[in-house]
Amino acid sequence: GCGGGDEATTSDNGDAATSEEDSSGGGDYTFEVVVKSFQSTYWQAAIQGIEAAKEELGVKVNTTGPNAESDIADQVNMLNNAISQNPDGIALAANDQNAVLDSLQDALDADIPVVCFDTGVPDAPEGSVIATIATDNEAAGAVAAENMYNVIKDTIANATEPVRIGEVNQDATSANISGRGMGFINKMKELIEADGKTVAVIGNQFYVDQVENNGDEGSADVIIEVAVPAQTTVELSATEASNIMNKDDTIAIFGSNQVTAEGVLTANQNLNVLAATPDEGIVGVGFDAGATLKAAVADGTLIGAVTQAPVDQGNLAIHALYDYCEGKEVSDIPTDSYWYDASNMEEEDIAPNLYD
Amino acid sequence: MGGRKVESIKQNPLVKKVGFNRIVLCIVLLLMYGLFCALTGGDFFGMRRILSALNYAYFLGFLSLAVTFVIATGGIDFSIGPVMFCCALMAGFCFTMYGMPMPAALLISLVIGLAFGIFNGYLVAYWNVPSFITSMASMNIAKGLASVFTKTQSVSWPQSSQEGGWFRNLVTIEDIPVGLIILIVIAVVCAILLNQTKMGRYILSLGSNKEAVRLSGVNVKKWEMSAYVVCGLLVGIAAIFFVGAYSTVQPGYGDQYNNEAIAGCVMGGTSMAGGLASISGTIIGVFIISLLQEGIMALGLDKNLQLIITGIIVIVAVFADVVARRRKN
Amino acid sequence: MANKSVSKTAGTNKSFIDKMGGQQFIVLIIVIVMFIFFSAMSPGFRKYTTVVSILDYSYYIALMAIGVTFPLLTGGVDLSIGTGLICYSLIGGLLVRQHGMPVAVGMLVTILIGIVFGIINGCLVALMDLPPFLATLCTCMITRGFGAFVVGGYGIPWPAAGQEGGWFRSIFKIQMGGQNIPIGFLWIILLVIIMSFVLNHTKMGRYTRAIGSNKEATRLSGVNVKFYHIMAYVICGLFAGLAAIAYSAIFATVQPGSGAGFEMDAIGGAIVGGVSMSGAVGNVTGTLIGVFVICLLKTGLPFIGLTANWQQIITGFVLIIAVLIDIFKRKKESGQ
Amino acid sequence: MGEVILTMKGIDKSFPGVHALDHVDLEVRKGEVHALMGENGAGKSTLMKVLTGIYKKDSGTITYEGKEVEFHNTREAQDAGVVIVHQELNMLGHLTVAQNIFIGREFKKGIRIDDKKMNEEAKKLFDRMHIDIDPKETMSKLTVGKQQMCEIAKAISHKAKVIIFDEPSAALTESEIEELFKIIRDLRDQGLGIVYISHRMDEIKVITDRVTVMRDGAYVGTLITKDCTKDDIINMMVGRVIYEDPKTQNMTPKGSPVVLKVDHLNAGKMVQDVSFELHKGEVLGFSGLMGAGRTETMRALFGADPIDSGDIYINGQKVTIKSPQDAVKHGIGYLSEDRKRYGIVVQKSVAENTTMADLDEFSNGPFINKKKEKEVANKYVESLATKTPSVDQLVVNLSGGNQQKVVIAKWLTRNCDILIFDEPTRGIDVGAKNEIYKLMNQLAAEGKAIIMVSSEMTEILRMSDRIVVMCEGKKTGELDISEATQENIMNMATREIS
Ligand SMILES: Nc1ncnc2c1ncn2[C@@H]1O[C@H](COP(=O)(O)OP(=O)(O)OP(=O)(O)O)[C@@H](O)[C@H]1O
Ligand SMILES: Nc1ncnc2c1ncn2[C@@H]1O[C@H](COP(=O)(O)OP(=O)(O)OP(=O)(O)O)[C@@H](O)[C@H]1O
Ligand SMILES: [Mg+2]
Ligand SMILES: [Mg+2]
Repeated sequence: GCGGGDEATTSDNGDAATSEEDSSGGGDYTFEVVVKSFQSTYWQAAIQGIEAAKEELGVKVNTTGPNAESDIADQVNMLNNAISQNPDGIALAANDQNAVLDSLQDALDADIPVVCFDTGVPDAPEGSVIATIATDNEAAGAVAAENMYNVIKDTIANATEPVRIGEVNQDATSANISGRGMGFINKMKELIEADGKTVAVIGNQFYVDQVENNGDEGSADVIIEVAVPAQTTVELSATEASNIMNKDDTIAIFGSNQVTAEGVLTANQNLNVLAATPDEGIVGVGFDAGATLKAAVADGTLIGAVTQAPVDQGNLAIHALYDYCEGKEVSDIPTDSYWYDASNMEEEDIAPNLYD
Repeated sequence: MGGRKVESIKQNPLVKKVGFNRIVLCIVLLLMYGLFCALTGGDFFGMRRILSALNYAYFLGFLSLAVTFVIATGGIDFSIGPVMFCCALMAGFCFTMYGMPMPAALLISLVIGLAFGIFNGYLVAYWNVPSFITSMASMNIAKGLASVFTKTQSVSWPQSSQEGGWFRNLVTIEDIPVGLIILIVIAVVCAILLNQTKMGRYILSLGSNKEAVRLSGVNVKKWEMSAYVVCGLLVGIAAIFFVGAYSTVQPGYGDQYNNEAIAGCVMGGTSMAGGLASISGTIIGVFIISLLQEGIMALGLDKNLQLIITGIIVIVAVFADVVARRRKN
Repeated sequence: MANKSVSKTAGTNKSFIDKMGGQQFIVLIIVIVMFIFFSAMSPGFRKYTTVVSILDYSYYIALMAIGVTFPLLTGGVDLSIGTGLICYSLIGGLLVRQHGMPVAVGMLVTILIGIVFGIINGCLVALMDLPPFLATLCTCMITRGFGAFVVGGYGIPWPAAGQEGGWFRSIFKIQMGGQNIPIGFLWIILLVIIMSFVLNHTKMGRYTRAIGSNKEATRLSGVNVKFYHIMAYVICGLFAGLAAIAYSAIFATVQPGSGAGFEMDAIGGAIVGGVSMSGAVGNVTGTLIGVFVICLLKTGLPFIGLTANWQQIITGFVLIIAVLIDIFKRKKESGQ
Repeated sequence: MGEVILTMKGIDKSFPGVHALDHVDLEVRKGEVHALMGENGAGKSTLMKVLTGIYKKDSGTITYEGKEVEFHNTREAQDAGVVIVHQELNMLGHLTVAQNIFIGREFKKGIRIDDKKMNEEAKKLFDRMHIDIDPKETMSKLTVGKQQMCEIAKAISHKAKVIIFDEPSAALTESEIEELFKIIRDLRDQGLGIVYISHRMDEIKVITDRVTVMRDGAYVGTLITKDCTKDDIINMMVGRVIYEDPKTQNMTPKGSPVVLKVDHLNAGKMVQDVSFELHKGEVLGFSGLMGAGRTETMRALFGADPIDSGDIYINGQKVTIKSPQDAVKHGIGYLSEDRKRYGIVVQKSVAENTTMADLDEFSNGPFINKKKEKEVANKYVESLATKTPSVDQLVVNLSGGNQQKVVIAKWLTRNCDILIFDEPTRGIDVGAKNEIYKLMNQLAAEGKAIIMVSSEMTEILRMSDRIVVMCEGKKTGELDISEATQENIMNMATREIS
């Protein structure tokens, strides 16, 4: 092993070349990691996991990522660059499932195993992706819906006028976000309809189109309004959240990732409508963690949020690559997502995934 | 009249023809390549890296050429990046969702680019809207239009193996950089357009003094607009090469390429004040930027460094030009 | 761009004060009409909280716009304010978050870095004679890269309200009797008054305009043109620093890599408010009114039930229309 | 004349390709008006720019008040008492008159600029100069002449010991020139040294005490004005005598057809009901004071400004002219009075400017035939004696007069039948003037019809076959050259004012 590799992220290429030769002897591997970006602290947590695995296994890891999750072309370049370093394996969190296909083919041709984490690449060339380590986003969205429904159930049941539930999604392009968004919508719809009310989903066309048996906006008891900002920026997410939270009939809102959940909180700074129950105001649910979100959950501004396991994901990705290099069998690992609120934030299996 | 002593400036004919500034840029380009080769221990050497750098150079090259025409008129266009994305998104959506044949999709990309060019050009030339405002407006319109059209979905153009994937042959066939040939050919056409034709002469002249050209009986509005139209068409082409290299475009973005495109153009000696433009300079400038981007990545350095270094190089390049001109006067 | 403005000799037979006041007036009416329209269209829009929201989101744009008015008046421009804002805020926030400095120090550093980049821009333009468009385009790239580079690419959350150091968020908004009072707006008004004074009654302002009107003539009059030219960018940098603080105070997290495009909102606001891109013409009051057009479009359109994408399209057209009204008005005037 | 206050000795200055100053000497005494004469491009402006620190000299010495000095910028020169009124107007169009005059040395009240006091001081200054300008007026709203007076007022308001006037009269009316001369005499009597640059021979005799002549960047000699004749000076300037007398009779061939008829033309408030006819082979002079609306009439006729009403006939055919394009199509060429703004494309070469109006003629399809372009440009450089290293030289690097020649070449290339020359010799030296006069006569003889707008009476009298006089946007008279005198023209030009 290369010992306490504090400087793993900047390991230089001369070393990489030598370690490559060594690698036939086993043990001393070099892996390239390409993340979506470093923008949200989520990735900081993932990298923590990677660092931990690196120390544990004594391998070398280079981590790169574009400036923003929207810089698809940059990420493709980085991935291609990673391939041309000829590492022993690549861990990839793809910003776009299609843009990386050609590169994955190249990796396959160069016999470089790829592990996808955080996000899968469903159409990847046969054999290029050896394992996918990702949250089941549909399920995670559903978790958020269930927990929210518990709180707003009575209000919906008793309502005489239609009520509104908001959802702010960062985009309509990434599989993660849309999976989560649809998971939430479908679960919420299912729960409400099970209680004999009707639901209409309105807002962003992409999400609305995917809803089966969508109700009519005019007659529905519950309206689920989906907003997508024009760009993935903090201020535009906040504007969209503000708009929904400003409506009188809104009883709950869900921000489906860190940026949009923070958008909900930003809007609330001004509106002051978030509350623990629909009677007092609007019930807010977030996703992911980060200092701002954690504080909001801890003080009850948000009734809770869903967190994924970025630390585990990073860790497992490196482990999977290592195992594969060691000739072991590897397979897909769905990682857990957890509901957390003020009461369980300190618990052992939750706390490590609540990064700042 | 008295016989004034008129000394002509002594200059090497080659230097005079190509331009000092461009020769320096070429040397910078080569030095950079050498430097990257050395720093990466030879890993940088070889076709693969060059091809990868070229991928970035194609679309950026067309964008830079496009904006060169507008800058030559003394205008500016901040909508090129978003319009490029708009072309790629709408044309791609026609292909993937509406099942249009690939040639039709490619054509649509050009047509959309052209439409934005006409829109910008008409407002600037005929209605005297400042080009900054027009481009700001069409930037918003391009983003919005593409998002509405695609329902905020990203669009992926077909892979080489898929149906319609043949269009990627425009970019590379095996390891032959077809795109480079196309880029060079179009650059030559642009250079001829700018330096050898009436259109180019009028574009450059009105960039320098529009009123004087108008009073010479020239239809300045038409020619000013034509610069934007050429720009739009080239942006449509850029869109094809973008998806040819990177497959996927996402609605709501594209502005990140504006600065690099303008930087490439200005680095090569095109003056922001209008009236002075160099196509060869633009192409070299674009190569420098894309080589830098590839090199920085190969060194495992932060992508952010590329932005910083590009910015500094442009400042140095333009400053050198300013100093050279100052010395002359 | 600057050289387009030289030698505007006789022949323009209308007073520029008329023109400027005229455009301000038109734009003010546009703001009011838009406000009435949105209010009529959407009940949500009529609420007090909506007004506060719009104000909240307008602070950073307004501050940038006030600052960028100065380079615009010299006939230049500053394209680096948007990415600069994020860069300054990231670095200031980093000191607070990672190095445990007090928030006040973080804010001070934020402003100082803004000023430093203002000086850099000013030197590039005034001392090195680079075209302002280009020089600030480069610093735009540089600040974007630099901010992300310093913080290592991670987003930086400034302390939230209620947390230690969260007091700074109440610079812009205080709560009283359950209602939010947008005191940030008072700061903006105060700054507009101060900068109006600076622009119209001090050497600084006089020379800023003079440089935009005819730089060479100003130089030949023995004015230290370089100094005042630099100062215009320094003021712009200072205001970008203030905008960075407003941004950090309003929004939860500052994301590296963002910020590109903010400058368009600010410059667009200034131009809609009557500031001329070729220099010398315009005023900060106009700028402020123009900013509200932009902000109403940005925050108002969602309220009438348009999705974000239609907003962008409409924003584009409204921008053109606002400028066209002015152009046609001027044409009519000069036709007489 | 008092003691020597300023001596420039052996001043040398080169620009790339041009040796602009070749060991030039100049000596100015207290209480004298010293004329600096020379053809266009002789280096007069350059010499003065070297003196005031705008250009850095290559060699030579400047002695001022007994000490050797070198000013690094105008500020230093101003502070030392050397002030210049530039040839090109240097004004800030967006600021007020008072703000312009005191730019760089504002009165202050705390950190506030004391605009009130500045307005008062400016008013006092104008009163002293006997001119009526409102200090609060925006500069760009003044006429060119008044702007020039403001420039002069600004120079005077410095506590100057040496004032340089670089062609101050080029933009002034006769009465304004009178005022200017009064002011200059006043300053001279106060013991200031004054350098006066002008191309107008008459003025030199009237106002100056000594004359220094330059030729081709070199010092030729210094004369006492009252001891020499006009011809002596011209001789020194160009090395030979050229002087022609006014025209006495209409040279247009009898019965030559009307090529242009303008009927009740109205355009804005500066062109009111203007009608005139222009014959083939005729030079039609347009006289009047500055601001009489002559330029506006020509711009409207040329389609540069919109026409409100009125008809234009060319060769008897009624035509619509909506843009300069239409005008050029109908064979009209327009040489504008402000060449920097409307005439030349400064960033382009001499050749490119020459063919600007007639590029179709030099193109095969969309492509430009550069060889042919250069040939023609060279032809005109020769025939107009344009001073330029080559036709590839950028026009921005030529002196004022030579720029004018390039613009003339542009219209000659186009081969228009009707040529409008608006102030064709503004700022052009005698030698070059003569060339242009010869050219105009030659063109008229070839059957071209020429309109010449000019503010110089001598020029009008010398060149025109007929004269149209305008005042305040209206045509106030039309004269045949045989009946024209300075007096009756001035009468018509001021008819409405007095
Ligand atoms: N900045 C410059 N760069 C290159 N050449 C210049 C520059 N300024 C002046 N020259 C050249 O120097 C010579 C002297 O020019 P200058 O302007 O001093 O002439 P002048 O005597 O004032 O003429 P005019 O009567 O036309 O104003 C000319 O040939 C001119 O082309
Ligand atoms: N009353 C006025 N108000 C505003 N501007 C005026 C007025 N009179 C004249 N001007 C401006 O002053 C300039 C000189 O006027 P104009 O060109 O019409 O006069 P001209 O007879 O052609 O004289 P010249 O050609 O000698 O300047 C023009 O640009 C005109 O717009
Ligand atoms: Mg001169
Ligand atoms: Mg005139």
